[in-house]
Amino acid sequence: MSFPEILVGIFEGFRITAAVVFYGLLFAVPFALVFGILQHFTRGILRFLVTAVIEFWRSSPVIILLFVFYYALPIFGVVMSAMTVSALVLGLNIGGYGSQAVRAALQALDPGQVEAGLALGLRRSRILLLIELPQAIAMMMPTLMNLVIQLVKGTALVSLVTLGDMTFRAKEIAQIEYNPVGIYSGLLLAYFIVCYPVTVIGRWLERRVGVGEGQAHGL
Amino acid sequence: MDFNHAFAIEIVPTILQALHTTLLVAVLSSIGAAAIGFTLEVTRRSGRLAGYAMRFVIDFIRSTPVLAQLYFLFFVLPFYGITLPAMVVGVLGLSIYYSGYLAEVFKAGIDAIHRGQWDAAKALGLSGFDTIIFVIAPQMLRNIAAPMGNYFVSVLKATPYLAVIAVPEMLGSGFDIASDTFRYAEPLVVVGIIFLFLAISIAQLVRLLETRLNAAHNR
Amino acid sequence: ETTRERVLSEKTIVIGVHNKAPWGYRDQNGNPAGFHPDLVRAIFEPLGVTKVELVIADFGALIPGLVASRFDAIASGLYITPKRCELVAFSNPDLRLADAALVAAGNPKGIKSYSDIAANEDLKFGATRGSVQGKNAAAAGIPESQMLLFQNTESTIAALTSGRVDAIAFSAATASKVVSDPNIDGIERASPFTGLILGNGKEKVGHSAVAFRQNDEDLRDLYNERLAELRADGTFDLIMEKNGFSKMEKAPDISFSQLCSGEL
Amino acid sequence: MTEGLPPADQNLAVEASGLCKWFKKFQALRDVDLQVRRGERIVICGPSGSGKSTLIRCLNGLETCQQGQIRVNGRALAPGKNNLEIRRSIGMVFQSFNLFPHLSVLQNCTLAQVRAQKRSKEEAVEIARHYLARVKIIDQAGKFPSQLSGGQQQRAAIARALCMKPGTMLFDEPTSALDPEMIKEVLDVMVSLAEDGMTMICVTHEMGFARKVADRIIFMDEGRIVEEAPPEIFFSSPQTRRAQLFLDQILSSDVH
Amino acid sequence: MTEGLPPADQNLAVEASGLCKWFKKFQALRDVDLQVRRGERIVICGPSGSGKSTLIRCLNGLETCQQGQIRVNGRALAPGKNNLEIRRSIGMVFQSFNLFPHLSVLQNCTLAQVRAQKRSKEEAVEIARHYLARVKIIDQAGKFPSQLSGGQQQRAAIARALCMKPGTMLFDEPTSALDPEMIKEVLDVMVSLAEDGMTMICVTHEMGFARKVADRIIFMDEGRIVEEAPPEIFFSSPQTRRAQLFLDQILSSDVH
Ligand SMILES: Nc1ncnc2c1ncn2[C@@H]1O[C@H](COP(=O)(O)OP(=O)(O)OP(=O)(O)O)[C@@H](O)[C@H]1O
Ligand SMILES: Nc1ncnc2c1ncn2[C@@H]1O[C@H](COP(=O)(O)OP(=O)(O)OP(=O)(O)O)[C@@H](O)[C@H]1O
Ligand SMILES: [Mg+2]
Ligand SMILES: [Mg+2]
Repeated sequence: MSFPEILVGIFEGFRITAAVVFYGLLFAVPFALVFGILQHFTRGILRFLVTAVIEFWRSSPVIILLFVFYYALPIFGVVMSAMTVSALVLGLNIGGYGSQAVRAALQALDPGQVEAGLALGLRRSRILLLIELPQAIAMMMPTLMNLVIQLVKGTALVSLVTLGDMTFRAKEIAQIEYNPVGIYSGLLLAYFIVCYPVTVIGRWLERRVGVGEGQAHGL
Repeated sequence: MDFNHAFAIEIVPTILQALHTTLLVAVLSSIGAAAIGFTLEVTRRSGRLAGYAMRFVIDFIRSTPVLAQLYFLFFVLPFYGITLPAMVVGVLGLSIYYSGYLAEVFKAGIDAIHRGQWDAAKALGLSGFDTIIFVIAPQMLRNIAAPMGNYFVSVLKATPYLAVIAVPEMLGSGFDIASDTFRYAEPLVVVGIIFLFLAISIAQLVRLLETRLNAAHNR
Repeated sequence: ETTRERVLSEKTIVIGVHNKAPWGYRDQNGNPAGFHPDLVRAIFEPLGVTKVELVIADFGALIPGLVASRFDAIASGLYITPKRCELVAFSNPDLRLADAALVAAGNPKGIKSYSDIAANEDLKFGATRGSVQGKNAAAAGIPESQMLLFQNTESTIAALTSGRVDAIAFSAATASKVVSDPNIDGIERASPFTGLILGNGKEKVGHSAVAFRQNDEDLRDLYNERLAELRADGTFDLIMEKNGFSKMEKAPDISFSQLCSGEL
Repeated sequence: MTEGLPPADQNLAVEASGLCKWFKKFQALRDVDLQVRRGERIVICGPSGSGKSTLIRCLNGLETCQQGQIRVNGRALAPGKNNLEIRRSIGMVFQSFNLFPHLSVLQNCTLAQVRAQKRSKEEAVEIARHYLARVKIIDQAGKFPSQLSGGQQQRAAIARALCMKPGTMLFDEPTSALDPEMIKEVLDVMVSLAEDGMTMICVTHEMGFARKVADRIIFMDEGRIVEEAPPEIFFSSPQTRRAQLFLDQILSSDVH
Repeated sequence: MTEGLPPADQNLAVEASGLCKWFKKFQALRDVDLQVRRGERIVICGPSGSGKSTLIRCLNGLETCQQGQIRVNGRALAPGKNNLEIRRSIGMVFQSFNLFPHLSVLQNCTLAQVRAQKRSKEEAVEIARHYLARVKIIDQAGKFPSQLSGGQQQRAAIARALCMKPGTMLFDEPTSALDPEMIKEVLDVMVSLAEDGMTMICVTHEMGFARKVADRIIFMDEGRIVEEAPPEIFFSSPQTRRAQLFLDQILSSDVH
């Protein structure tokens, strides 16, 4: 197999990679928003619980979670498909990171914004929805792009739970073709091709956020 | 194949034997990543051409999975005559991978420093090197303690990947037990809990450091 | 409904493989291939089970995957060992294989046994994590400092071709398949090669079999009945031949229980 | 919650009595009493940290006092609650403008009208345009805050507050973040509001403005109201030594 | 690189000729000429955006001009280079102080002495203590900038610049970020520096200060030097309409 053939072969796994990313985002985005906001607003024991959930998903190695969810949970009667397990574990892991971006963005907002809203007689929930979130989301878009890339790269682990993603394809080709130079270079290139555009978009957003705010906010 | 608590406790000492490798790799890689990342970012700022080149290097590193990078370093480089021991490849691989992220963290940290600090240093006749070492870096450290700590946790969590290049770290020793005894749930859960414990300890340390830094120079 | 009833009524059996020729893998057209998948097909087809589905997992994930009901049987060259017997229900053995070592072409380090490697601390040895060869090598005295364990067969081979290790060990079947692969240059089978010598002075050999879940013994018994028929009518020999095994490697007619108890 | 206050007086816009406020252990307000008649214009001044901002932030409930009562248009402020009604009847202009950066100037002015006062979109736009014209930045209505100069931003913030048609306006050093030339733009708008009879409570060090429009000047120090007098008297013969010192310092740096 | 400039004159501290400076397409300086004698005290004023900061930042090379030459103490400034020597001979004080927040006041004053001028640690500390005493904050030497008031911070920044023993001091609106009460502290220090005969170029709107110490007032508008006169003449009879207008606005907001 020539190098381009290897690359095409690896890209046969793209559909699975893309599906895991897509379903993963369905878990990640709501989790990040809900838990980021909860962590920002709660105090005391409630905040501790919220933080514990976030830390669990953020701090456990994904590779172990995948294994446990796929191979160990069925013993306790919880059976999920490989795709569900992958999307859930990768999605919530990234969502855990995302929640921190949401919280940081909310905290970084000038408190004067909330005060101005209060002084205008807006309800707290309205202020969150109309004033804080729009600004926070604009501010954290670059971070979110990074998380999307993390998610794409995280899918390299799903071959562990039998899904035929790009890394899996690379291993499969390695099975037919003992050509480590071609295959591992191809693997590197394949992910670069998928992720680099997202990186570029992220950079662009970063610059735009910087300009729109008149100054750079360090998250 | 129920979860056997007695067995889980019995294997803890064996797994802890691999702890020192895991910690050694994590610490060395964190230091390496910070050093390479800082160099990348400072070089990026040093000129227009260097800027574009470093930007691309950083984006390339960030756009490919750590697994693919490790495979590449471990299996491909020897074909070009570079055969490094597994442990060195592991530390180098994680250092390079996370340097791409830390470079971004340093960028944000440096950008957040008021432009006047550069001006003041220049106006006092400090050289570029002195400015970075004595004026910018110490302030940057304070800005980035939190995100940098998060990446150190990530480095720790990434050490299980080194199993693929035969570094005897904790997850690998967990799998060894699993393949000896054919009990998977216990070693993986034990390894997972140790990781969770380590990750949370590091996060807590970082938080402590952060509050100390903030208390020292509260503006 | 037991697994046996389900397999027969749905006419489908799901097998787990670790994607390794000649044991169990997916061929270039995406169909199940390899010695054990062929055997499973030959055994179940006359019973009306027309469909053999493949799930590919890492070797180390095969047993957990079976226990977690991710598939109905492991058909991927698993050896019968007493410890594994505690977790899964093996069929009667089908093949009997010794360990084989692969080395760089010309065997520059002159490796002829596990003990040769153990005796020279400059030599590095590689095996697949969880494989019997890795354990045999350790039992034969190769210390941890000389042993590298890799995630899968390809990595292990890549470690040899890239010069990271001086020798690797597989079952004889895998080794001959690897050596005959036109894509791999520069390595050869160390010959002769002595594996782990047991207390009784004999070389340790492995017996491969198909594995079922422990409470699926009815399915296993059905399989064993059919296996005996195939051994008798010559179909078994054809499947061996098709997958590149020699007659020497046919297991003697013994029962799984003898191997599980460690008698042999 | 209204013990300490006399019965509600229709002529009073804002009443405060016995306000005490602590931040942790630090006491920022000490027993402050204040009565502001409808249409009255009050200027509050005093050294940095004397509690001026804290006082006016308490008046519309942005800070809660641990002791004392506040009544706005006869309604008592409930501590810790979301006093929406009262907040809507008091406009506030901040030192740092606090415009919403993701909304255009017009949207800044209509947001609370539509979402808090349930006006129709059309009505809100009409009112917003009216007040933007009033502060002379109607031509900037479509721009985003970041595209405006400081003076224009502050005028937009004033228009935004006016759109709620508040009975009373609070200003917290509205010109101190501005360049010298822009200060005048904003002061002009404030003078014209004062001339229209708006109730105003204004923290400022612009003594020219104070002299021109204030009915009463309140001088604070260390959380207390130390002196309270009409401007003629305050500037010419401050009663306390602290106010005297303050005036000396604030006026000495400029020479005319 | 010195075409356009007359031969070096030992009596001139700073000479600039034909300076033009663009930010992208926007021209911030238009053909600016300036000669400052040793010991002369210059005040630069003018409306916001007129290029005052840009001009003085050019003088010590913080900005590079696309056209024109600058000579400091007879040495030409090389554009784009790190003119360390020249920078060390000019002290600069910024509007926002720009003290290094992670260093104590004393460390702020010694860092550049040790690293840039290679003085010994002991000598640097001695010099630093001398100048800190000079600006009357020797008792704050061990504190961090965040623990000081604005006026103290600015005085520390002045001491830091003085420690380099510069021939010339540049000030960019040194008091405009300060509270009214603190302005005086800083102006007092500057007046005493002026009395000692230090060459000073100062952007400021403190007209009292200008009147008191300036030998010459330079009025800028739209990147040009529009008017240049001794203070008596500038304040009583500005020659251009633009300067007249500016003076009106800047003086009208305060009343005495
Ligand atoms: N959120 C807070 N937490 C702790 N202390 C506070 C807080 N807000 C204000 N203070 C303290 O309360 C005191 C009064 O503050 P306030 O802002 O009311 O002063 P001010 O008169 O407005 O001063 P300035 O002229 O500087 O604005 C100050 O000493 C200040 O440090
Ligand atoms: N780094 C920059 N990039 C683009 N434009 C700039 C930059 N610095 C200054 N300018 C522009 O150059 C012009 C002159 O700026 P400068 O800061 O010199 O004005 P100034 O007279 O000091 O005003 P102020 O009184 O507000 O400080 C302004 O229009 C400003 O917008
Ligand atoms: Mg205030
Ligand atoms: Mg300026």
